[in-house]
Amino acid sequence: MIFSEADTIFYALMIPLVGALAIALTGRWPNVRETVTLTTAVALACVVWSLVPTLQAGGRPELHFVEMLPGLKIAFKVEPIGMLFAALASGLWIVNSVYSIGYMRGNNEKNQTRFYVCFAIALFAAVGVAFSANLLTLFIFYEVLTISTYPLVAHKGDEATVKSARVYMGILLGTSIGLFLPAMIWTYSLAGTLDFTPGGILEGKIAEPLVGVLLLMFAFGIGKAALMPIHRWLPAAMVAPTPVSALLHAVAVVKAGVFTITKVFVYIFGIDFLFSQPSHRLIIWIACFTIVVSSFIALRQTNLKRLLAYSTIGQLSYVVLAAAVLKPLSEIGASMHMMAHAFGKITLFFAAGAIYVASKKTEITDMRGIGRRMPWTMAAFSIGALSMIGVPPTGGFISKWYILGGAIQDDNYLALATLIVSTLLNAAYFLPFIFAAFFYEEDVKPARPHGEAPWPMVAALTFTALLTFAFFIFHQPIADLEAQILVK
Amino acid sequence: MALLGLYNYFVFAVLLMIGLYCVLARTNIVKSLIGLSIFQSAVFLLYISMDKVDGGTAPIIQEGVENQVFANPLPQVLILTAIVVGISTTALALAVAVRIKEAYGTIEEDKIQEMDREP
Amino acid sequence: MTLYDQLPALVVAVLLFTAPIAYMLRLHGFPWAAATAAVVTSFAVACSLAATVIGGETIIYEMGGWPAPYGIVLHIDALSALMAMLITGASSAALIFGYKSLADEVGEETAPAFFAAWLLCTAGLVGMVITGDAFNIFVFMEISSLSTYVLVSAGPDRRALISTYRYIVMGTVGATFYLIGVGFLYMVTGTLNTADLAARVGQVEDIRLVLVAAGFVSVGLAVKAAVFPLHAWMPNAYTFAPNAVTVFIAAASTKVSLYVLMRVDYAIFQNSIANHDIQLTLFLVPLGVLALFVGSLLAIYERNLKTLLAYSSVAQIGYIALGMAMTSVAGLTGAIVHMFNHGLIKGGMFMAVACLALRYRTVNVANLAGAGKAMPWTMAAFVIGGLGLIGVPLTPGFISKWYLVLAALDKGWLGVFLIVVILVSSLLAVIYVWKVIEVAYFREPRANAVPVTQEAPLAMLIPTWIVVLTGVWFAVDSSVPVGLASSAARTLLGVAP
Amino acid sequence: MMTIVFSLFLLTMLVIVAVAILRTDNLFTAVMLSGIFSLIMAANFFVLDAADVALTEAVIGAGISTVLFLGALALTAEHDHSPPVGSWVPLVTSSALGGVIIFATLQAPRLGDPNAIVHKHVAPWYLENTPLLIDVPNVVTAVLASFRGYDTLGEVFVVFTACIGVMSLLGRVRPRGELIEEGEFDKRTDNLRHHLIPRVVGKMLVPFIVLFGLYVQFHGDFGPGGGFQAGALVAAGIILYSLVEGGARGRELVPEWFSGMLVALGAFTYAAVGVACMVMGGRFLDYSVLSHDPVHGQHLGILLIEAGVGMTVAGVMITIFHAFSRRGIR
Repeated sequence: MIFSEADTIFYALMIPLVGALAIALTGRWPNVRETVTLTTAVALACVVWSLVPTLQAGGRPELHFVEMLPGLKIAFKVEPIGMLFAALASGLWIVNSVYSIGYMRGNNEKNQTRFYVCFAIALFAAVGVAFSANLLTLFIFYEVLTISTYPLVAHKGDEATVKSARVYMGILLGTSIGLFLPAMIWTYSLAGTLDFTPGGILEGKIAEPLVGVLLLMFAFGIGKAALMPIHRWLPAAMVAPTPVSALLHAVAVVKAGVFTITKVFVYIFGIDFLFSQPSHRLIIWIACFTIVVSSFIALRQTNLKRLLAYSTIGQLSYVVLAAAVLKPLSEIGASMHMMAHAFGKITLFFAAGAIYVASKKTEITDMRGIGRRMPWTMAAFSIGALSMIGVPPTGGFISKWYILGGAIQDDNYLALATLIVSTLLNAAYFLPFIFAAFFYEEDVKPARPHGEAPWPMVAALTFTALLTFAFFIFHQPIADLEAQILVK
Repeated sequence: MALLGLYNYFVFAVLLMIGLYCVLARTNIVKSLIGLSIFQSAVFLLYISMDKVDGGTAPIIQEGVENQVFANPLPQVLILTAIVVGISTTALALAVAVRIKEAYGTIEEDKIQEMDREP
Repeated sequence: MTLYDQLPALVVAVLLFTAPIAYMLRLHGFPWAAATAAVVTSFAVACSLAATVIGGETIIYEMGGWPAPYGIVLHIDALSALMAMLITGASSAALIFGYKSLADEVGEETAPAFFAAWLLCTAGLVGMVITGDAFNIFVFMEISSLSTYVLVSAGPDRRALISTYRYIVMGTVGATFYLIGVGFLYMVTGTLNTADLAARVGQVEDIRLVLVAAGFVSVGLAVKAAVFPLHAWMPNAYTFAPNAVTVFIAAASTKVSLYVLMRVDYAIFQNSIANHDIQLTLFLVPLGVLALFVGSLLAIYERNLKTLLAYSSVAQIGYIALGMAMTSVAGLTGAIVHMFNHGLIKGGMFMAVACLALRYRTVNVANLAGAGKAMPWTMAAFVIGGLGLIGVPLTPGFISKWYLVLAALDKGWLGVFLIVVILVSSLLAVIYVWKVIEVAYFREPRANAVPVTQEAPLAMLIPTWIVVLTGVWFAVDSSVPVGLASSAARTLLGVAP
Repeated sequence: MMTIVFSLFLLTMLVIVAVAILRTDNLFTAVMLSGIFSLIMAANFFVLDAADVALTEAVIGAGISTVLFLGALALTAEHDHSPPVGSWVPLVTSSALGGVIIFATLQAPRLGDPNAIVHKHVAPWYLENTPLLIDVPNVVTAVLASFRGYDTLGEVFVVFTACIGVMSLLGRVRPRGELIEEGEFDKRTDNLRHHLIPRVVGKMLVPFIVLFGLYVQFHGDFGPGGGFQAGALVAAGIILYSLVEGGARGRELVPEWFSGMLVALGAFTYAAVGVACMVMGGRFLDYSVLSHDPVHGQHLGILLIEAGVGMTVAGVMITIFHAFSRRGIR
């Protein structure tokens, strides 16, 4: 290796920060700024991906930073789920940068420099969340992620966006300080440490009724996982420009929430300890409830981005459900679904953005026959939709397969029923739209006759569509990597 | 007879009540300041009534005079300081009162409140 | 007697020595220079004192060479060293920062008097913090209060006068209450030295006098510390004082009275009155909770930015009161650390407000629209301060919230209630901080507003950012404030360090 | 026994005067009554064997404070127009306060009870050690200047702050409207120029008052007196002269800048003595290092700081009086 693992983590964190600074400085020359963004994205991806071989070999690189509170350090330790999340986020950032250059130029949005700077800081926070070794470091980067995405959500700056950005900020900050912080401090006072240790740190330190309370505080405290009552911020965040929705609200921000929940279940509570506690069923009920209700709401949505938002809420709860089933297969399924959903949902959002840039249409009802005008975009959209439903050739099938396996291992009939019902509902709200787009006449004339969206956007969305297929074919090495979390 | 010995403290309490009432009830600034000075001088009475010893005199040690009982010097020192603190605060407050009269044209607090509320 | 042993006296002597000089020599710009030099030297001395006592020992310095109960003794332990550092640090930062904004607000004519008063205010506060004699605390409290009245009355607006008058009346009543309390304590124990008082109060048999003395001292100090119901004087005093003065008094002055309340309650009364901690909890918890909610709500509906921050200070003092009410080592540590952190956060925020006031000539939130673009650096400092109030990690507020919640956890149901209160009030803080951020960043400046295109002068921006970055530094590596605070908490509660 | 009767009478008089102050609407009478209040308080202190405090209260409470209030009254209003029926809140709070104190002091030691704790702990040490350590007859001055010298240092700086405050508030420049010229103000206030008797008697008295002030200054170690009382007496003399001869002549006698410098110099001397002790190897304000023999050092130290205190207090009172009297209104 050129430099030791600890340095890699340090560079992985420094690159986005230095990139953000460079972007801020080169604000006045758009072309230079764009190249800086791309180079940062590529550099980050290379550094992060270079860690994968050491992970597969079972290594756990560590980096210890300053001691913030007595006994609590800001420290980083890469483990399989973190590796997956970081690789996902950094990889897709490249694609997203290409896409957003096209989108921003196509829409000639104002103050783009602030957009790219906040994007880079958001990625810095996402990598920080992925690599954190204890709950305190994770909480710090979790908050940095919330605050750095606020300017992105409130990008347009008009009254409506500011109001929904206020909802976004209020819920996320409120739940994290209101529930996540006390839960973390309570865990610290119980366990004396907050480090992520395989097998959990709360073994035998907390009695039954309180386990449920702590579990719920974590589940609803981590607002980014968008479990049902705490989900309103996601549709509100749709006022943001599409690249933001695509990467952040499909990949980085929401995955950080679900990733944290998985880590809390696996490394704080510990799989066996939590499984022995009856109150973990609460989480399963909440997840199932969220999946079903969000799919119903998605059925009624006419705005394309809001439909995708509610579908994301449902898919996130898949991961939570998988994590909550606490069986080896479902744990792997949780990580796999994170990846599958990322590829699928980013394609869908890219397509929605392309349609908006090309035809300025946002409502599904007036998108009949758009397939003829934009074949590439709609093809990618259909592949993404199929991945959401879980049809074999796409990655979605693999992750649902693992989650179903886990559910059967635990013979948890509620989980099984929910998976089946929601697959049907997914099909119900995606397929009619795709069918109408390809086979119906165009009844609503677009603002001006248009073909495909600008080429960088089309290139990005076809690439991600291919990724869903690639995931279907090469899912085995990822599954083995994730299996490491099960061995004690 | 016993209660007579505590008469000083009762007067101290009454003076405090009068002083505080004058500060709180009266809206005229100068009147409140007079009340404030009464409030402060009541405390002097509390300290000095502590230093009296039966048959004692002022704590000045003359030669030749043997086994003379003296009053306790410590409260007197404290009250010397407190008196000068009292006069300093009153002087500063009066200077502020004069400036308020020039700025607002009145030294009645309620009128000043109304003048401030308009803009 | 090497210079090193003289340090405790030097920290006050330097300030008192320079005050008359600053008043006498009326050359242009000399008063400010003399004041800054004196305050910075005093800050250096305070830091070296903190270095010696961080381990937990205490320095006893006999004034005039007379032994403890008979002469006056300076008693410096971890808590007083931390407070001395905060006071002198805030004062030097505010002075260095305030050169331009004070030149703008305080004319050349009254400059010598103003800066002499500034020196005396710092000397008074530091004197209160390091002395070990109850009456001496009163004398230095009077010095600091009188000079604060002078500093506040120097404000350009005529309402500064009426708020100074109310501040004088409430301040004097508070100080006299404290004096009555000390009088009763003296009547019952015969001594004025705090350590001696602590030893002798336990053997007093007529307990009534001691209870009433504790009551008077606590109420008197609560008035000076602007604890909730007695805080009426504070918002106007902060709003209409000159901006640099607000920076200093917001960061330091109310905390000193809380320090004295803490030292009196824990050092003297804790082991002498029977169930003193229950009484303390009953006295402080309701006040703290009310301070948190009323302070935050008033801040939300406030239009003037400085009054908004003043009400937020009332709320933050509620946190400190809650910390003190928990009478446990973790609770006290949280309270002391929050005293230090709040000084840093509020100091930085008021500096940012002073920069805004210098350019916009007003601090009304409505016409600060578009400040985010016009003055990016100032607004960034303000936002970091705001996040500190909320308690977001990487800001000092997070560390104090961490300790307060940790302390509340082992207080059973009262603890759960306190946790809920602490966290709900941080959410209220989110609202009033975001109100300002939205106006500054997402609203276009009004047509008739004076167009501001220029950032604040560098001489003001650098100190602001130094204070903000020290805050972030102490948030990341909190070993110094937390070390001092926990060893202070242990000495106060008599637990072995 | 006699002290109890005297103090009973004086204390009741005190309460009656306080109630009278509270009830009167005319501010002028209120100020005069507060002067009488201080005088009775001084007499009370004298009955309670506190000679030094009686002298200070008489000079500062009755003398200076009344003059300041009158000066302020001349610049503000004559009458108190506060509404007669105030809300019940002040009544309740003050009676609650009074009740708490009476409840507490029922257990307090009786007046003059020799075995009260106050006379047992710290006080006897002062009475025994002053002849040995400082060898000054007046124990109060010894404690004030040396044992608790740090308190008195703080005290001098409180007075210094008051002077700074008044100067910064009522400084030379009046923001709105110019100062009416000296002569015109004096003519209008008709400064007793035509009242021959008070002018002649007043001018005769002034030198003796100032002389008595200086006597009190230097006699402070041996009998009741000291820096505070002396400074106030000298200031009272100068103020009497200004009242009799008119503000302009008073300012010629003791010009503004001189009294300002006096204040700063006095405070500076006190602090300088403290620092000198440190330089000469002792603790801050430890006078015994000032000369070869500790007792002489104490004498020298006390003399110096009493001079400093005297200068400051005199300077402050004169400056504040001039600040008020010079601030003529149209």
